[in-house]
Amino acid sequence: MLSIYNGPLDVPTILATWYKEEAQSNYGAYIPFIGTVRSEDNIEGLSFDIYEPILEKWFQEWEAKAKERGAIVKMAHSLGDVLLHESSYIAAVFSPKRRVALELIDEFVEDFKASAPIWKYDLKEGKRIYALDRSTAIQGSGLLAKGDAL
Amino acid sequence: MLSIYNGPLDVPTILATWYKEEAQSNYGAYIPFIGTVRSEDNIEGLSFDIYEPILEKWFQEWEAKAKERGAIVKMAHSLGDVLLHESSYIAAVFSPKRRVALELIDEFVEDFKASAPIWKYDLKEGKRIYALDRSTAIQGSGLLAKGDAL
Amino acid sequence: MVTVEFLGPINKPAMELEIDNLNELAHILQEDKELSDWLQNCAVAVNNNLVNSLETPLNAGDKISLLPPVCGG
Amino acid sequence: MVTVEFLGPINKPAMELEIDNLNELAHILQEDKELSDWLQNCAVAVNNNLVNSLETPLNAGDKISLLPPVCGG
Repeated sequence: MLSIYNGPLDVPTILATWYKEEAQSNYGAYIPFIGTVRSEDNIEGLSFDIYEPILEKWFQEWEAKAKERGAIVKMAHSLGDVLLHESSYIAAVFSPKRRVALELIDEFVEDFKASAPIWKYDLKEGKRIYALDRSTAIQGSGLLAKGDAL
Repeated sequence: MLSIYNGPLDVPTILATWYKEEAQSNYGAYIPFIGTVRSEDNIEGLSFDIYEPILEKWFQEWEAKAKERGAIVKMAHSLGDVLLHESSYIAAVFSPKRRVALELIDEFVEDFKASAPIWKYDLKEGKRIYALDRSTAIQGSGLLAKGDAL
Repeated sequence: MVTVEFLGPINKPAMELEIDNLNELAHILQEDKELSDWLQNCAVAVNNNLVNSLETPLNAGDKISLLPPVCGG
Repeated sequence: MVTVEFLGPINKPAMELEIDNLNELAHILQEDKELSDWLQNCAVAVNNNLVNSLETPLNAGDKISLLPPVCGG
């Protein structure tokens, strides 16, 4: 399950809903990762753009990878503005055993950071400034800068 | 914070309470690990004994290790009976950045499994049967089986 | 005719072009000075699938997306 | 006088003994056939600190704990 919310996430409700959804699924381990906006560098908050068609594909690939290991993944992300100390991201793994869950949450979150088509902006003095220096070029980037002679 | 509860954990309430406790602490990552009793091998549930004095020491050492890395740990565990699909264990890490949180939750949960003075029993046909085959001897075990000649 | 869209922080409206492969697109976009930094760090998707070859053929109605560096979470 | 307690699944009441180190305790407990498996897989704590040496000295009032294999979670 992939859910996009306008603005900050209601973390207690989402964590509880996912827990209850899988209460009878016989998973022994549930690991959510919750990302919260930190106060740093004088920002007032963050703002996010999401390209949903590719995010959906990316997420479906992770659902398939998790299934191969007997696990499931869930994710929630904010669209638009999220202020200081509010949360914008929850990723979660459920699996029968703890090792798979501990390894999968790490791989899932790291690949999310490197690949998920989401763009982050700092909110400063009411302006929305693309956080290029904290962003990661997706693998294979630069293709169109190359180009052979026609 | 280390909390021991009689019987199963109220997971949504504990996750929400911890989230709210640290809402203004400026941690960017919160990772709880939730352990739930699986239906397997015809058990009716699990039951736990805890030796709190040594558990407290073990936990305080982890609080110190987490602090060195700018993080904090929290833990809740059940005492006594916990039935199928109920939860008995929550460990959590809060840290400014994700890498520390992802590494610490793994180390914390694994060391918990290997070292925390908690004993697990299967509940079968109303009996409480020590789960020796799934238990781990604490490092240094066997000391009193050796013994020098007097 | 294919559509080229510029995602996230690239402030540029979509384009419609008559091209047969990504190599042609690369040459057209390299003419646009404002895009030169973006071309260096953007990934490319055709119909929402990331691609790694300029030889990727294009068909009428295809959607090409440029994805700048990401930072979800 | 020191106290020896048997934790978790070891079904045995605490003992009080006049001993000066863990080596003496090892010899006393090895006489108890019911304990022989537990001695192989138990860790030992003195006043709630795990110890690794039989030379660990004991003082009057010390509490020694035997900790069988654990499985929290």
